[in-house]
Amino acid sequence: MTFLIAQTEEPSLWSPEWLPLLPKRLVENLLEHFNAPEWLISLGGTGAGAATVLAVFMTGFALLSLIERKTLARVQNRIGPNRAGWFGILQPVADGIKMLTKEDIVPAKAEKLLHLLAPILIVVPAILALGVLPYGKEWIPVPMELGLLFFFAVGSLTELAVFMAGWASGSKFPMLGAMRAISQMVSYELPLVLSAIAVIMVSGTLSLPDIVSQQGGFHLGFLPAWNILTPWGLVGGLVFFIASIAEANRCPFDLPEGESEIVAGHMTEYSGFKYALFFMGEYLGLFAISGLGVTLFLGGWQAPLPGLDFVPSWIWFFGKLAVIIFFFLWIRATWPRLRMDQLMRFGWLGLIPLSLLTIPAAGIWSLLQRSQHGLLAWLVTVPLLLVPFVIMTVLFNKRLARSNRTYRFAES
Amino acid sequence: MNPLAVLLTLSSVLFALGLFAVLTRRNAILVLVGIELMLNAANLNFIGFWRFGPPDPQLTGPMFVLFGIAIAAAEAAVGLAIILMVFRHTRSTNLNSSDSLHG
Amino acid sequence: MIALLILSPLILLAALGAVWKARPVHAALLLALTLSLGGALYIALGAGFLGLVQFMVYVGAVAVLIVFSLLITRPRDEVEEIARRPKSLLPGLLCTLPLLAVLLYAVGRNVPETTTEAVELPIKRIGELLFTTHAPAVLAIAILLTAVLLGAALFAREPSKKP
Amino acid sequence: MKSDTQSDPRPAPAKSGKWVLPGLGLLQGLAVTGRNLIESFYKKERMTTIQYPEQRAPISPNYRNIPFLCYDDNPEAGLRCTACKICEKSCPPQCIYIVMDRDEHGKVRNRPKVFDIDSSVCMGCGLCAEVCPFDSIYMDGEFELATDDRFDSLQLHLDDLSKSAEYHLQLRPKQATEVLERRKADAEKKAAKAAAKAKADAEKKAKAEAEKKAAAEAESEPEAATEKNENEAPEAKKAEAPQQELKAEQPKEEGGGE
Repeated sequence: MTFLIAQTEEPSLWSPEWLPLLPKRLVENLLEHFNAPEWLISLGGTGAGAATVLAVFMTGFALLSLIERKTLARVQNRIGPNRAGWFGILQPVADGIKMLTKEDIVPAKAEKLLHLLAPILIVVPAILALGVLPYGKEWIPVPMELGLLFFFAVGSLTELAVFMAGWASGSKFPMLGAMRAISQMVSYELPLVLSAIAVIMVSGTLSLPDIVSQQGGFHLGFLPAWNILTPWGLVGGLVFFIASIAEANRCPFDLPEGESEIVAGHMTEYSGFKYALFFMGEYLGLFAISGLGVTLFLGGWQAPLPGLDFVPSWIWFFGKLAVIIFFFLWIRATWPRLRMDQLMRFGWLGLIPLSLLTIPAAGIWSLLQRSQHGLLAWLVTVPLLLVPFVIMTVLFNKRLARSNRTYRFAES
Repeated sequence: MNPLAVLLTLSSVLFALGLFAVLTRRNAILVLVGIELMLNAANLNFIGFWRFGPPDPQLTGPMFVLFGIAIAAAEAAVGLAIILMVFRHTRSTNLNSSDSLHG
Repeated sequence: MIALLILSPLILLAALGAVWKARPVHAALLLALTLSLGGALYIALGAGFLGLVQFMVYVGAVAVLIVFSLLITRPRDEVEEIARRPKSLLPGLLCTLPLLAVLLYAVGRNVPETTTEAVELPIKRIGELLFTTHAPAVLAIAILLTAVLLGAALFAREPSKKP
Repeated sequence: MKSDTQSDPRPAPAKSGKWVLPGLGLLQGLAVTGRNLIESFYKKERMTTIQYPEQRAPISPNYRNIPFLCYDDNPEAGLRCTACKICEKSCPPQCIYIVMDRDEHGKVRNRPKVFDIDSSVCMGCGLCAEVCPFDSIYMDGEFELATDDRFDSLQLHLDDLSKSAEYHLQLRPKQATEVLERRKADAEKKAAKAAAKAKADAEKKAKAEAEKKAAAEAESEPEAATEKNENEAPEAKKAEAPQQELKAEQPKEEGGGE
């Protein structure tokens, strides 16, 4: 039983900061206890680490599906699911069982293999991306030097998976949904990557833990040094946040599976567990992309105020994650869906110029900051970002608001 | 088994397959698939020589692969745009059908 | 070394499928598989950065682009593709086999002895190289890519219906 | 097809020169839903959902679904329905089936022996309630009519249909009170009429006996005897009259009751 007793030199096994790593260290101690070979210990350790991340985000997925329905309900002044279990807490379990017991129909004209492969290929990248994010000072499941590049490389796999889902189902609606989804995801990946490039340029590294550690420290005593609190960071953060809504196919941009238009988009021909996989993929993708947003712009596990070191760092990460996901839900409860052309125009003419703008602004900002001209940095970057924004919105307003719609009335 | 030899045979077979695709495929887009295969085989060679060759501070191999990937992407984009225009004109991507210079 | 031995047959199989498969969309997807396995091979060979870039650029963008254009031009070509392939088999083989023979002979004859210790691609070094020695090349690539972006958009645009 | 593309008939949007921050409308929308979200936690009047099986919303008085038969005091005797079959004839989908009740030797007893309504056919139009002359059939407010089989339990029989007048009063207070008052008024009028009729019979009978007596006196019977039985006779007659009346009614009731 020695492996249960905390060793002296390492931090205690049960200290809150190291809590999420508990299963990993327990397994490693256990294997050491039975003096297993070195590679087996490391394998067991990473396995347990991966298991904790998966467990955390699976429960997160179940909870989020319930919380989403409850918040949407509360916004419409109704109560939301409260029948299954105490205050509806067993609703995800009920949904899970329903999804598992539903019959799994594969259409006759479908390509069997691709039809099965598509949902798997949607969930796998989301889970891979979750492994790279730094959740706490010590809790980094896979500390990679190329974390951010890995995130985007894996993230771009979902487009192919969506295509496979749409094309393999054989019928027209999924095909239309898939084409819409791909064109939306491709055109919104650009602002996503560009605003991330601004962060990379300022922090100089691709590895996410270093980006977060560079956002430590406090200006003027109470202002945390997060990227969102710099002018380019604010614009980049907003662009990143909007683009991540589009990447996750969430509400204002949920054209691909717009229920009212094309039944369920690329997910129409799926039922039973494969349909649940799609949802799991969507929610895990939501966790991953907002986790990345928190890491890049909201200072990952950095505490917001100076005196809060006793609080374990991963609580800050999940707190910020909860705030961002609440915004996702809030926006879903309020804003109507965009038309395809509005979506494209907003993406290409709105977000991409803005994110292109943040890169020079970030460059100038970091140069001036490094040469200790803090004030000058603010004076230069703010107008550099604001003036084009104003020009663009005035131009937009003039062209968009004024255009009268022409109606063609049916022959009487 | 010398790893570099394995790698080089792999890339040359890949290159041959790419060439075969370019020559036998009728659909213009699948000819592009063959071209991508050939480019990928070339990149593989560069990486192989950088990895198993003498250490090179100038990293010429990886540099070339980086530029190669960018060029391949640009080429694929322009190629597909042209194919789409030809398709809109002759209503089919069959290469044989677009053999006349006029019209 | 083991990774190389595992991955290369897979890559060959996927490439063969991409070349030989009758249905165009299957061929395109198998191309995506070949490219992603190629990316995995790069990572196995130590060039992690290039593997991920290849994965992102090829599988994320180029394969989707090819598949997309296949969708747009799909309706009549699917059947024709299967019908007309055997006729053009012989000339194709006639051209590629001698090339393959020459390449394999060259590879077989004199492969320099190789260093076997693991080499890791230093990313900071790539950054420096890109913007010092290769700066003009990077600018050229930038201009080229913007030109391609505009050109492709212009080409693919529906010709506006002139009154 | 000449498509006459008229321009938008509605007035063109006002040319507001003022520069408006593009995202302002979106933020106002968020503010509204945010307020809803927060207030729904502490403002009671916002949360109007009723947890159905536990709490039940009161149904409106003129909601109608499947008819029911009203009885006054006990389901057997007090059933108001006299099996006159007017509702059966007037029912548009013909979903009412009535069999008149006959006692052992075939005499009609105006009570229904069988009164079936096919609840799957009944469309709840309320015509039967309108045409019923005996205030017996009214529209019920019962809506939980789900059954586990498709045929038998959808046929509602006499005992399923008959419900007490109090239920009717509780279901539709206004209509029920009117009906009860009207019935009470009819009952009194009938009773008064019956009483008057009875009195008239009594007088007629008294007159007849008086003439008989007069004839008897004419045949010299002793005065005293006749006077005595005369004042007995009136009481007896009076006593007899109500009994006769009762007897007269009973047969009628027994006739109806069996």
